[in-house]
Amino acid sequence: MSYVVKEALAGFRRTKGMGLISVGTTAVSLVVFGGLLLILLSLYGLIDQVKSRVQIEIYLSDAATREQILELEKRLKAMPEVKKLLYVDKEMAAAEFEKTFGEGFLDAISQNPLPASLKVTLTSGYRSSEKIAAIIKAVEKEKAVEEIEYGRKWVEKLDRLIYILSFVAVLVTLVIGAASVFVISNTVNLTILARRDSIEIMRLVGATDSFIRAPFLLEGIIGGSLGGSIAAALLYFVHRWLSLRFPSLSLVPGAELAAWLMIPLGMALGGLGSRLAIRRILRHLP
Amino acid sequence: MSYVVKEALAGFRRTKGMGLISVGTTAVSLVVFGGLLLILLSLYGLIDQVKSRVQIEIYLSDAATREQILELEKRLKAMPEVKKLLYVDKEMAAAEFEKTFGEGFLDAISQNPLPASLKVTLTSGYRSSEKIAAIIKAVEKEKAVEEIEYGRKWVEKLDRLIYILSFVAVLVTLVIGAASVFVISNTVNLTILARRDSIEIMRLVGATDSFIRAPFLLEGIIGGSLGGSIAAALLYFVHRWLSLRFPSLSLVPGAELAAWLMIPLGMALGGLGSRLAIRRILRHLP
Amino acid sequence: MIQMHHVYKTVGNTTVLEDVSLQVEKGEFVFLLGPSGAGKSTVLRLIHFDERPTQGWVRLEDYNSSTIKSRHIPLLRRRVGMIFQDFKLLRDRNIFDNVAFALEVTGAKKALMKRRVLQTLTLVGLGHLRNMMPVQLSGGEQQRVSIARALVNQPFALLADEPLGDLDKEAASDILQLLRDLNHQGTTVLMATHDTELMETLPYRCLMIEKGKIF
Amino acid sequence: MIQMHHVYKTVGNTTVLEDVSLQVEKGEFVFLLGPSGAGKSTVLRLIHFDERPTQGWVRLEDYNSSTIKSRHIPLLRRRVGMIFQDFKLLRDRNIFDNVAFALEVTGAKKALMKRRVLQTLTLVGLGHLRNMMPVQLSGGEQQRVSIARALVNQPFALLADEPLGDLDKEAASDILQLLRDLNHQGTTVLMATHDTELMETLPYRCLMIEKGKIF
Ligand SMILES: Nc1ncnc2c1ncn2[C@@H]1O[C@H](COP(=O)(O)OP(=O)(O)OP(=O)(O)O)[C@@H](O)[C@H]1O
Ligand SMILES: Nc1ncnc2c1ncn2[C@@H]1O[C@H](COP(=O)(O)OP(=O)(O)OP(=O)(O)O)[C@@H](O)[C@H]1O
Ligand SMILES: [Mg+2]
Ligand SMILES: [Mg+2]
Repeated sequence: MSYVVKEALAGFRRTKGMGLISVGTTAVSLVVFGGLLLILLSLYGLIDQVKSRVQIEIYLSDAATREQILELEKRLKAMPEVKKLLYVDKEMAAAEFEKTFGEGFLDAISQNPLPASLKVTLTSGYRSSEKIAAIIKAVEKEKAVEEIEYGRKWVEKLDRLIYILSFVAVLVTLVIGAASVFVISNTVNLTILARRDSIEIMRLVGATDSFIRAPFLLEGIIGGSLGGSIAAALLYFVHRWLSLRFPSLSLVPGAELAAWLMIPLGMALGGLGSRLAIRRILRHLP
Repeated sequence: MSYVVKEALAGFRRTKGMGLISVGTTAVSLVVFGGLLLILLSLYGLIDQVKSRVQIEIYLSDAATREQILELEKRLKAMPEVKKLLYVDKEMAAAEFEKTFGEGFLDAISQNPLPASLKVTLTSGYRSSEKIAAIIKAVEKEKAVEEIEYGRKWVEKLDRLIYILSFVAVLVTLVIGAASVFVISNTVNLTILARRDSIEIMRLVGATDSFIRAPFLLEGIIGGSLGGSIAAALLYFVHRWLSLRFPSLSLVPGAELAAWLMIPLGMALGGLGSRLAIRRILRHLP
Repeated sequence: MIQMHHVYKTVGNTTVLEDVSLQVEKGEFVFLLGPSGAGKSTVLRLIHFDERPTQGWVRLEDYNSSTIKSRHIPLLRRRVGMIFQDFKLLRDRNIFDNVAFALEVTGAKKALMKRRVLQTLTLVGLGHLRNMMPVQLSGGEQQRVSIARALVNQPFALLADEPLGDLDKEAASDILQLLRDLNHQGTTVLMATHDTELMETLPYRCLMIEKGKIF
Repeated sequence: MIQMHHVYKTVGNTTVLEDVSLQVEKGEFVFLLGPSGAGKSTVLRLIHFDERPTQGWVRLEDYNSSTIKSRHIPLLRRRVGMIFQDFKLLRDRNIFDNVAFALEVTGAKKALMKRRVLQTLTLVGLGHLRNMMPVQLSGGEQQRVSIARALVNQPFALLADEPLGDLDKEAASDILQLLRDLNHQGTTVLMATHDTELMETLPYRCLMIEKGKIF
């Protein structure tokens, strides 16, 4: 075992800079991949924040009784989709109207034409137009309900945007993820290929495949976790600095923790890359 | 010369797969970088489209004469910032109000309280909040003007978003660009390092540095342009397919042409990477 | 016991060995003689299982080329020392580590390993160069490192491919004496060489090979 | 004309050469004799400008180690053939291309190049192996490729480092005859070897080197 560790560490020294290149490439690839992940997380945070403003307004019939309204409120509150419920009576509606359109408007009319309403704020995760439609369907037949309104077009547009963004995000994540795996494993591959002669000689002197493989594997894992650590530290601190500089970006609390994912990722990629590279070489030896 | 070409092509065969790895890495890096460029272009297109809906509404005083209004229109039309001007008279305003708030509202009032207005659509490129402020300043003293409204908060928010996006875009472009350069030049470096022995022998047999360098340089350029071409083709067709699938993404006409930039880029990076790598090796030989 | 049974070896269109049969008994010292390009190295590589015969089979103790499993080859190589014509030193580690590697693969204890490596290096006259890298050594010194690595395991058989080629007269006779001593202690030695004088002065059996055929 | 003037060569703490002075006249054939590790290869490498002396200077025709510019070294090497002890073949190209490379660097015409390479390969007895890769050749064959490459340029001086080490008697005497013929035609030859017998049978001057000192 001590042999494996000794050899793995010596590997970095022996390849003169190749180990450094490998670590650097891993770090750079993971910075790109991890940075993308963080940007995507922020993007989702942004969308979620925008969506939290989605409200359903249920206008109540003037003829609705107090019991009917209470019954409606009870039903709504029982739904998991409903986060908050605000009752706006006729007077408050009039006051709001006047605030928007200037005073004197309603004075000219004998009777307040504005209905009372229930403003429903939705739980995050239930803000798609389908969920909204479901809620509406559930309550629209209630006696108390006169009319239901929500920014239908707006919500649908947002839904579509999220759909496109998700699609692009998945695509980009896949592409960048694949690119990182490709680049890291190739670099590791090249550094091991450069030692093909040594591997061949080891075999000729009686080393088993697993004996040859072990130090390379450990070297790959060490190099990968080193690269991953550099990437993680960089991402963490850049993210922190950016969130301080642009508070509007730090929408997902703890998003920067995702940065630390790069360490096990680098480790896995370094180890796996080494494993594949060494296996390919060993398979082609006599 | 024919020697250089022959050697450069033989290089790919001799390194058994290393050339392929190099081309692959170049292609992958440039797909990531080029893909990012295209996404950024689309994003700007999206923002521009959203901003095109920015309007200034100039409410006209009920006391304004026809001449004053025409004068105001003339002044506005003379401004380069103004793209379109729409006159909404009191009746149209009332009709619009009724469409939004239901009929019967205004019937109750003896006199139409809604003012006539001019809706100003802005030329693209003049949609920042400063430009809008300038326009407002220029006309707010006009007799005909009662009040001017625009989505101040909204436009400012959009401005801020664009600022952040530009910052992130420049940052990401720099990071990914640097990463691509790093990864490509390192891979080229590794494939050339693997032939260090050959280079040393060439020197010992009387080859000048430039004689040794030429085929490697050409090999790097060929490999780079091959990788660049793969990246360009991939980006071009994926972009085309995406624009057909999601028409809302194809906002900047001809954006896909940026894909072809990857070919000279790959060429330059491959050549430069080779040059640096070979120079480093030659410098360390006796 | 080493045995080759009607072995043919062809690579592409070239016939390297043609119907080679030979047998070396346990404890024997045998010369494999032949001009350049005769096929001596190929014979040794076949016995070391670095290559497999195209036809026929090779046997080394209980290991037979037609039945051996890949994972048993390392075990075989640990018990047979091979002195390579081109030395095959690991150039990324020093002389000590090069020789130690042959013991390391067997899982030897560290203390034992150190003692045995130094002992063997001294035996071939290179004790003072143990911390050098292979590129820093002269041709003859590299050859002796390769010899030391082959011996350090105390193999039951020794395959020596031109082991004295880069050595001066004196060093060569020292190494030859070393191999003869080992042979006296029971090690089988098969030594490929083109030095016909050597065989004339020594009382050992001689296998002649030319153009891939044994005479 | 080859000259070394009070040359010292130290690497790290090791003194490889100590106050070595020697002179080889134009058209001479000189043996450089010494045991393994004496410093023969180092002397040849210094004359080939592969290394620079720590003290003193080396002169080869008009090229002096203390004044030469780096960019003139390739020109020098094209006019001096070196047969390396470890062959130094380009293993990523075949035998023909290996030998041709020494002509290619001089910008020779393709037709001339082809003729001369085949001629030289035939001279060393390897014409039939021209399309092989170096790894496919036996030790002696590789050595002869290295010899062919050194000769193909028609150099005015030949530095031969143990050029007969991997060759059988017959091939060795053929190559030696070849070198003597070239010497008769005016080529200066400096040949490092540990084969003391060779020098005894030939009427050439002999430089003895041991432990880095000339005697
Ligand atoms: N892989 C191969 N492909 C083609 N030819 C080969 C291969 N291996 C060996 N040969 C040929 O087989 C012949 C015998 O090679 P071998 O190395 O066994 O000779 P040798 O007797 O050891 O010669 P030397 O004394 O020069 O080392 C040579 O002519 C060589 O070119
Ligand atoms: N770069 C170096 N660093 C340390 N020691 C060196 C270096 N180069 C040569 N030596 C030492 O100098 C001595 C002479 O080496 P050289 O290769 O010149 O010997 P040689 O006469 O050619 O021997 P051989 O006949 O074995 O080839 C050797 O002991 C070698 O270890
Ligand atoms: Mg041989
Ligand atoms: Mg030497």
